[in-house]
Amino acid sequence: MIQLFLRDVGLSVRSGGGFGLALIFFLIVVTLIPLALGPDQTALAVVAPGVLWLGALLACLLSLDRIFGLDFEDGTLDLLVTSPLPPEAVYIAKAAAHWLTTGLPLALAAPVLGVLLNLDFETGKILCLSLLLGTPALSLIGAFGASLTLGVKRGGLLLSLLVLPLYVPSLIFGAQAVRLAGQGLTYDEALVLLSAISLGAAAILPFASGAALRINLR
Amino acid sequence: MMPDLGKYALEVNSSYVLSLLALGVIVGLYAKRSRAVKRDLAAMEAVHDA
Amino acid sequence: MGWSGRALPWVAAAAGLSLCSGLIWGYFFTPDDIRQGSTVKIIYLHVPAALMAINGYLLMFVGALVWLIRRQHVSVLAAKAAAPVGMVMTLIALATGAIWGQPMWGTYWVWDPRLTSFLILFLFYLGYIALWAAIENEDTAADLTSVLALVGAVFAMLSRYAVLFWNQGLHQGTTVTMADGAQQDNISNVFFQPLLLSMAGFGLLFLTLLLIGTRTEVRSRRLKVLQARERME
Amino acid sequence: MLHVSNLSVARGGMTLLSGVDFALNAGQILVLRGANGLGKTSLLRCIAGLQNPVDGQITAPETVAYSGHADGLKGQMTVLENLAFWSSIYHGPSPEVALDAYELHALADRPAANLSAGQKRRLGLARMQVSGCALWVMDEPTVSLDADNVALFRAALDRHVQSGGAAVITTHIDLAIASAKLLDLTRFKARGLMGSTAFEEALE
Repeated sequence: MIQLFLRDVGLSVRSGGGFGLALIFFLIVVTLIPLALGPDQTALAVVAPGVLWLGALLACLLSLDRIFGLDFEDGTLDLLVTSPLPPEAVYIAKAAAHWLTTGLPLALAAPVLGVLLNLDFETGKILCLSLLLGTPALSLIGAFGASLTLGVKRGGLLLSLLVLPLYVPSLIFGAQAVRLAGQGLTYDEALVLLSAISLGAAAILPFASGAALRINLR
Repeated sequence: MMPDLGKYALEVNSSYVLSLLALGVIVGLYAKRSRAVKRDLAAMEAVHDA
Repeated sequence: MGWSGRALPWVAAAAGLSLCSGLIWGYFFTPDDIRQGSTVKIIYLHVPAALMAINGYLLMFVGALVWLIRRQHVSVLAAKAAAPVGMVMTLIALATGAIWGQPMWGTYWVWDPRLTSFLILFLFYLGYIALWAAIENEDTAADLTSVLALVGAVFAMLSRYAVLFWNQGLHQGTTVTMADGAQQDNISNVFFQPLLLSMAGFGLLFLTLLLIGTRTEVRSRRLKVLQARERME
Repeated sequence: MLHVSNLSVARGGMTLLSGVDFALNAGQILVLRGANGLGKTSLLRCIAGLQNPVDGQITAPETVAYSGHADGLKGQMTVLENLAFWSSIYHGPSPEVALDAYELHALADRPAANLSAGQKRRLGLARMQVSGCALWVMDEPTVSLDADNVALFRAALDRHVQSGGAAVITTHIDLAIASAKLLDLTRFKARGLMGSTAFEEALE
């Protein structure tokens, strides 16, 4: 399982692996927002938490179909499922690799990009923290969606349709925490609930996804 | 016969029209597909039994 | 297939009767509310549709669960047949809610928790139906959509609470309490009786469509088997 | 080692083979023959546990080494890295043995993307060696291999069965393996029998 995780991380960092694309997308979204909303600094600071969370979420969505798609196409997934590794472990390794190569860089980049949207440093820290706690759920849910749409040709759009409604709770709690922090209110409850979703997803989704993988390869 | 709906007549009537339309469409679609499948299956079974 | 075929005309007749009488009663023969004026008549559509929207998803959840555990084809086909009906119910609830909101709140749409949850529920229905349509192999589609329905139900509940947390809302509390006797305090009998009738109407209509849809799905699966057999020979 | 009894195999809801019976002991090779579309691949996927049979029983070791139409190689990784990855997944023997068996030493540090079709296939077959599994389940293993490389494969297969292993292979060309048992699947072809009887019951 650790080997699979390391291999996936390695593959995504190598050329053609798509590492960094999510970050570049995130940067572009954050650049476009002021162009659409106007350069007013106070207005930008108001929408910054939501925009940054939404940008990170969409950036995360971009690379989801690669989680299982590439391995499905070249037959690796068949071999992984027949190996001693259970499909649940395959799912966990792949979701973890996706988080390390997408969620973590996004969380670390968000406060820096927040400067562009006039987000103050203290709130930026909470943004980073909320993304660190929330992006695991995004990777886990996304990998689950990817395991459902494995056999579907050009399933990218369908994958978004399935995954985005599942992202709603994480988005609400994550963006809410940053918004509350920006207003100087307590945000602990939102962060706790955000982590609860990540933990809950890590507890339930491996089984759902393992089942989906078995069904898809049948 | 029509009840006096006061100043909200448009709201109430459009709600009823839209809802009944939506229900009509879904009932129509279900009935149409049911008939089509029933007919195709009957044709297929007739060929098979013969 | 046997009993459902015999029951279908009766259920359909009961559905038509109770729906028509409930709505006619509600539309023509109920007084206006003091505060809401005639817009109160929208509840005879809004509340039953909202109820069936949620029950529809619940039904899909149960159907999916029975299929995954007991491998009963009929249950997953019932879930498949229920989805479009549930989606239309959600749409009706949303549309009537928005129309009612315009005079009451001064705007068609507010990001109120209850409205938002219904919008999210609508997205869940869409996803379920889209997944059914996208997968060619019927048994694979049945399995995967069932897994989605189970996980979706958990996340739909989560969204409900998340949305409450996010905005405390404008929507009035649930008008109809189901507990016996309690309804007198909440809503007077003048409104309650036709509402009950139209709720029964919506429920029976849902059941009718569910029976028709499930029978169609069963027939369509049988048709596919026969077609495949023909290709083999 | 492998025992298959009264097995029915379906693909896409249609039963292709029924009543398949055979047994395989350690040290044996079984070659399955049959026309295209007969259900050879589906049968192998059932044995490998990738697919559920419609009916019947399979007794097989807990993990088997499976090789399908695709080799499951990562183009960005070198030959050695590919083998090392699978070796670690299976907790199998080191890649050295496999490199020897298929004369891949010269290619060890080359990215798999730069290999020819035959070389990729050899790498795919070498993966079976690092799995350390006793039972090999192989679907058309010799596709895109030339005569010399088929000889390498035959030698590797011989060594595998002599050390107590076994293999099930499908092929539509003659592999000329003297020790192999041959089984023609044509006689198990399902006639007019379909899966999903559940709908007929539901219609009653």
